[in-house]
Amino acid sequence: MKRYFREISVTLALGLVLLGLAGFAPAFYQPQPLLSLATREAPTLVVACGMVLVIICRQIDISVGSQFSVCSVCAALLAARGWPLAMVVPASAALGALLGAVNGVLVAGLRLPSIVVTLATMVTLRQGLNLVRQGAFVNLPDSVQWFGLSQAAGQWTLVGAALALLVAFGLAMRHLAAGRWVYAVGTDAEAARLAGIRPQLVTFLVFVLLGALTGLAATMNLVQSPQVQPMVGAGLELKVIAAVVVGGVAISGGRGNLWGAFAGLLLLACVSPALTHLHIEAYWEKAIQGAIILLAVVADGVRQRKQKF
Amino acid sequence: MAAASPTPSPLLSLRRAAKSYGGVRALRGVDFDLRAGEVHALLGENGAGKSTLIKIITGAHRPDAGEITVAGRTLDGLTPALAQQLGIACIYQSPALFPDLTVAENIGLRLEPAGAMRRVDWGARHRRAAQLLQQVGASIAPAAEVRTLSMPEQQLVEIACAIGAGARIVVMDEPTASLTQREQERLFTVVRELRAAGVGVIYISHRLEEIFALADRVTVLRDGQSVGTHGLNEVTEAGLIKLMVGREVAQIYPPAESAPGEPVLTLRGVGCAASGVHGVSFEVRAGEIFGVAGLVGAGRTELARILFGLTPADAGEITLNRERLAPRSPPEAVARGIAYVPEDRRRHGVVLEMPIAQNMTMAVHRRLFPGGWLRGAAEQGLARDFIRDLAIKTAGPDAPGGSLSGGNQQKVSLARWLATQPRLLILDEPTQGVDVGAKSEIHRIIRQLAKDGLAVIMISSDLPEVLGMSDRIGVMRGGTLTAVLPGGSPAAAVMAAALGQNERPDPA
Amino acid sequence: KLMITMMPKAKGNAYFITCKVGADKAAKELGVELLFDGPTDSNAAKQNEIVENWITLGVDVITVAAENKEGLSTALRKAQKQGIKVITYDADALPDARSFFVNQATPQGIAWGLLDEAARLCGSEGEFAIITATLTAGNQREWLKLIDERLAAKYPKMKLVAVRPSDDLKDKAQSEATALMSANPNLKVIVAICTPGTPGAAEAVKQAGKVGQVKVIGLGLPNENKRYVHEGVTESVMLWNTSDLGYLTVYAAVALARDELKPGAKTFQAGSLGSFEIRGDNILLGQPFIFNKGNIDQFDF
Amino acid sequence: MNASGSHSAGWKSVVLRYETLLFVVLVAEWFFFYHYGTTTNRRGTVVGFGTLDRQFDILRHSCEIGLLALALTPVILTAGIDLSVGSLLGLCAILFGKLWHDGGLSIPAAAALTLVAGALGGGLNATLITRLRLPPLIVTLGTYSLFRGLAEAITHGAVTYTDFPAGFLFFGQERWLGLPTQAWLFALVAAAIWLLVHRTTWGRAFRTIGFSPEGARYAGLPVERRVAQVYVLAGLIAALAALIYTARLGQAKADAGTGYELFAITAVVLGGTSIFGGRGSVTGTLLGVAAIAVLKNGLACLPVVIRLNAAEEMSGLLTGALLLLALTGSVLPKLWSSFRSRHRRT
Ligand SMILES: Nc1ncnc2c1ncn2[C@@H]1O[C@H](COP(=O)(O)OP(=O)(O)OP(=O)(O)O)[C@@H](O)[C@H]1O
Ligand SMILES: Nc1ncnc2c1ncn2[C@@H]1O[C@H](COP(=O)(O)OP(=O)(O)OP(=O)(O)O)[C@@H](O)[C@H]1O
Ligand SMILES: [Mg+2]
Ligand SMILES: [Mg+2]
Repeated sequence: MKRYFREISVTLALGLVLLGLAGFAPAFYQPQPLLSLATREAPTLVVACGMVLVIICRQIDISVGSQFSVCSVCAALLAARGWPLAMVVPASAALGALLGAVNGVLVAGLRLPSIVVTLATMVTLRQGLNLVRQGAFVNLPDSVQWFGLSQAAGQWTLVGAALALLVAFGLAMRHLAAGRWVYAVGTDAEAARLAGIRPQLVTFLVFVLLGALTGLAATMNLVQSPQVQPMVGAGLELKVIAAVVVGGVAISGGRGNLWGAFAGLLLLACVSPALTHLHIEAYWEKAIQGAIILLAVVADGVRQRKQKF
Repeated sequence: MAAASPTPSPLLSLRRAAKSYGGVRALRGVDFDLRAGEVHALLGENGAGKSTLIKIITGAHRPDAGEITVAGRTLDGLTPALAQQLGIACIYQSPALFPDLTVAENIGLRLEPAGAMRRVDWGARHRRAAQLLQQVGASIAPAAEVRTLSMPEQQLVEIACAIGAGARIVVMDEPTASLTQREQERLFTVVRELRAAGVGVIYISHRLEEIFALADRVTVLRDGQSVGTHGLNEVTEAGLIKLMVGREVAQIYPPAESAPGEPVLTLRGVGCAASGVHGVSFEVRAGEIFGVAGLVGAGRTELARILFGLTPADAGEITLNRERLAPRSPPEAVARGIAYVPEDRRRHGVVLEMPIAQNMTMAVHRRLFPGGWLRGAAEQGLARDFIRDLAIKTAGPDAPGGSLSGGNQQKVSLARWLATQPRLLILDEPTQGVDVGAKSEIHRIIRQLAKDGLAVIMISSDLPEVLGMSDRIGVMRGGTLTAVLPGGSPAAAVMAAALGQNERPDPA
Repeated sequence: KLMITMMPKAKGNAYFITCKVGADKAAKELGVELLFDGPTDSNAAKQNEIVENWITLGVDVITVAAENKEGLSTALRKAQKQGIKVITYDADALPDARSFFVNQATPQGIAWGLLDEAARLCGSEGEFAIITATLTAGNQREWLKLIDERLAAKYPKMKLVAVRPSDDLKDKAQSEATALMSANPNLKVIVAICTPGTPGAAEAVKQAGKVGQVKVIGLGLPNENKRYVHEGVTESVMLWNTSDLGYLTVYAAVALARDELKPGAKTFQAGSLGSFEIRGDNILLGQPFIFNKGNIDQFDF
Repeated sequence: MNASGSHSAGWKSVVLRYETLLFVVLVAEWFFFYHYGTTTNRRGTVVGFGTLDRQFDILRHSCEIGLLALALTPVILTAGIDLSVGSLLGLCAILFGKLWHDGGLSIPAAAALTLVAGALGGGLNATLITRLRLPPLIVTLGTYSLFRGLAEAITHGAVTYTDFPAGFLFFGQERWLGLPTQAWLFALVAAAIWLLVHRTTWGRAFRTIGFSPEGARYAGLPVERRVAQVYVLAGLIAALAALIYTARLGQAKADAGTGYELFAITAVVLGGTSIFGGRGSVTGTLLGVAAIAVLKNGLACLPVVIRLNAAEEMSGLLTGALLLLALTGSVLPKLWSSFRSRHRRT
């Protein structure tokens, strides 16, 4: 119980917000808009799954936004050339994995600090994309929309896929040896090495996995609209990291889980629609989001302080 | 070289092993072998290369030269994983555990097979952990997070891992350094059981009496070279010491000389709810060494942390030189003339990345650098003086603290606090992991300080040390001071107080 | 060879990319060199730096779409001091910081045009909402102000329920529109006053299954909106011919550099586009154009 | 050069070498752009990188990011990070504009209050980090949103404060004793930070905390106070940067300084300061700022790049690449020696 304090408190906070909305803005609960909201957040959730792994492994990746953009544009170009989606999706995931592998090699292979490495790749990828594409949009063929399914089916597919990934990763992190290795490496890489785990390999693989998930998420976003803007992933990294951290994944590695991150993501995702529903002016949004992040960590800090001394 | 047991081929042998760290030649061609069913002690001064040798055996470090043969197989690239497969288990000087994970998981990660896509059986993990912990006699919950355990408890977890691994070679690097008598006895039982089962045990310790009680053979290292392997029945304590340090060292405690003066520190009913300390009352006089004995977890370190302002007291009254003292932070305590040499020197005692000189001046910034401006010459001078006075083995004042061996790090930590010219010196396990030569050196220094009028509190789990050095002995149990005995009290009396009046020391 | 520069508010914006098409055409006809550079996101500080770059480079004319009236004016004045001619287009700077402003449409024309169209769609009563680019963008604020004034004066039964920013991102516009619809079930019209906002809002309406119930209008490029206009999600989009805007701007710039265009002139000849009216120091492109189901397929930009 | 800043003879020479290397790169970069980026325009005037005006512009443009990089150097030395400096710059610019324009205060009074506000903003970070022992990355991620959000909330995102008096704009747009005015302020702050980090016990404490916060606590150093001071200082400098920014652009708007924190961190790390704390120097940071500024402005002067309309993208790309190169370069010797030792054995 004590161990999962943070996950529980975030879930409670989420519950409170949802309850408040039920009281003051019951219109929030309409199936179709909620499904739309879920669909919009599904790609973010997929990226968050990968980010949880990376942060538990005591690393961070701030280049996911740029990776997302690069994958989106490349996947869109392929789709525009007439590639079937069945090939575009794996191609995008593979490209993402490749970009993740670059980070992985630099972080795990050369033992460079991940925050700086991914800062560098973030800038490099983003500017490289701008240089090559000069900000041009890509128009997508009709067949790409919703995987060529009907809209409702497409939305359910996306939300279902994201949730399935969440559950799969959540279970794997708890019940697969590989998942526990990520925790072990994040807690103490040297101890992991002495226990026969290969920390560098694990670190490399979590970056690759995050990249692949980002590539996948890019296609999940792609099918939602007839056009792709190259700035599509801008700011995604902060959104995902904030959600993961609010959900109780410790930035110092080794602690936290996917369920908390999920709750954190839902909490932050609710802010913007909640403001609209409560008729609060838009210019408060950033301040409120910042306050939520701070409140979440402050609550944790106060509790730990009390507990320790 | 009489063989203690007639086994022909060794379990493990090492030929001409060499290893350098940058410029430091830690090992220069050591031969070593271990037979099945023996306890082979490894002995040597601080920095002689013992830890390095075992890091090679466990695959944690690759040797620069030489070869390792395990069970007749010559190994080229030994890795921790391979070593584990070959049945080599190790209990490091500082436990290599995962602090954020539970005890059960720590044990599981070490013992379970390698497959990455294997399903984790949590129930089996917990059952196994509970059983192994029971085997080493530790009362630790398998579901507890390791970060909440004390250092010796963590060591017991390590031992449980080694036993669970069914290792044929078990390496123990100073396992008793922070254990008290009772745990030590339990550990010995475990080691003897291992030996009886045909396991080869490599045992490193600075406590000679342990080695004589436990080991079959001993290899002595000096300056990275082996100076001989002997059966324990062929050597005497004095002979071993001479082998180690290359000279004679008297292992007697320097006598108390001066009569204690005015009370310097007085505690009345001091407690701190958060750290579980309560109702501690005693006083320490100028020129007196006040020893604090007790079992692991008795609260001695917690008491020191209260006095140093790390966990401020919330009950009782402390006076220092007749003035009220209530330090809320270490800087306050330092300003009042309190010095604390902590027990965990790698984490707290020295900053490993910083030069020795900077480590030594860390607590005297105000005095040494008036106005906050650094003065390189003053710093270097101070460092050189201490390196000379405490005979610290190092390349120079600019060498990083991490390049020193454990014992020398301890001396740097001591130097830092001596530089503050404190009124009250608190030593927590001052000679833990320190070789005999350096140990008697440190004892001499402590005694000299007391003679100069300093009040000293010396916390130690080394019973002979407490008995030999202290003018008075405080015994702690369950977070409070249960008895204050005169110096030179019999060991049995101290143990009785530490265990509680009704209990008798467990003979096992 | 004359060196003319053109700075968009944001380089990747489709609106400005179309502008560049016209500008390139004009530059080729006139035999001048055209540099087209700007920030990748709307950012006054970066615009400043680029202008300073151009000053030291010694270009002949600088044309800019100012992200913000005041932010760029100091740098532009500096350029003028060094003998570089300055023209603004799309979004003006302070009058003393440039010679002419190529005005694509008066703010009034845009704001009132959109509001009147919205009023027509909802029968002059009921709720509507606005999606803007960013809260800080200068021209957007101006339009909003004009909309507010006319709303109070002319359409008392219409209610503006919310103004939400889209950060010039289509995805964000879509999220905002989704939330707007569920928060305001009686919403009748969404007006997007930035080009990414219109397709974003249309997509949201389509996904929410409220086609016909909620109407979308706004500024937008024909190509981005064709699909929605045909599906009946978007009623109409309003825009001037952006390609012509670029073309006209370059023609004016060259004329200014060659001393063919002087303050006080009443008309201006721009190559194949013919004659334009000059009102004060504003060169007027003409009235905004409304694209709807009937005519949208005739345009390709 | 910085005897007290380095840790051992060997280590000192490494820093020296890295900084020297960076300096050489900087000089080479400068001459490259001087050669290829200076041209004569149609009117016969020399234009481009080689002009004095251009050099002054480089100085002018790098002052704000340079100040933030200076502010971040002590922070990163303590193994902390401050993502909120860019947002705080924006908030301070808005506060300054509001105090002066709406509050009717004189420019000096408004500026003084803005500095106080900056220190308070830093103080919020400091309180959360030291009192509650929260990781700086997260705290400042929160205040990154919060400060920017407050700036937007105060102005409703819309108000832009302008028409500042010439006497104030002097600090951002004019020259004093031959150099851009703000360059003098920058030099002053740089000198102060250099002394603080390399010549005082404060700087020593920052490093100690960076290497081992627990070790520093047990050594009796006032860890909390020092860490708090570092963040307050960062807030103060961010406020100063806000004033200079406002004076340079002549306007205060809620989006001021967006993304500056990343440039500043890049400069600090490029300058050889370890993100893990303890190691680094102010000289390195200054060189890092200069290397990025010269690269950015130099590229904007290269005819080839100008014709590609890609100065912005190219400079971003090359900065990222340079950072990766510097990072990789710093570990190559270690990799090489471990590679060699592996091969010697077999
Ligand atoms: N990581 C390292 N880097 C540099 N030098 C090292 C390192 N580890 C050990 N050394 C040096 O190698 C030598 C041998 O050290 P080792 O730790 O093996 O000694 P030890 O016999 O275990 O001493 P102690 O009894 O104090 O633990 C010492 O001089 C030490 O300073
Ligand atoms: N927050 C806390 N609440 C309750 N008890 C605590 C807390 N922190 C530590 N303790 C307990 O206080 C006891 C004292 O631990 P301490 O480390 O001071 O013992 P010690 O006598 O110094 O032993 P040694 O130094 O040999 O490890 C331990 O049993 C520990 O578990
Ligand atoms: Mg050792
Ligand atoms: Mg203790």
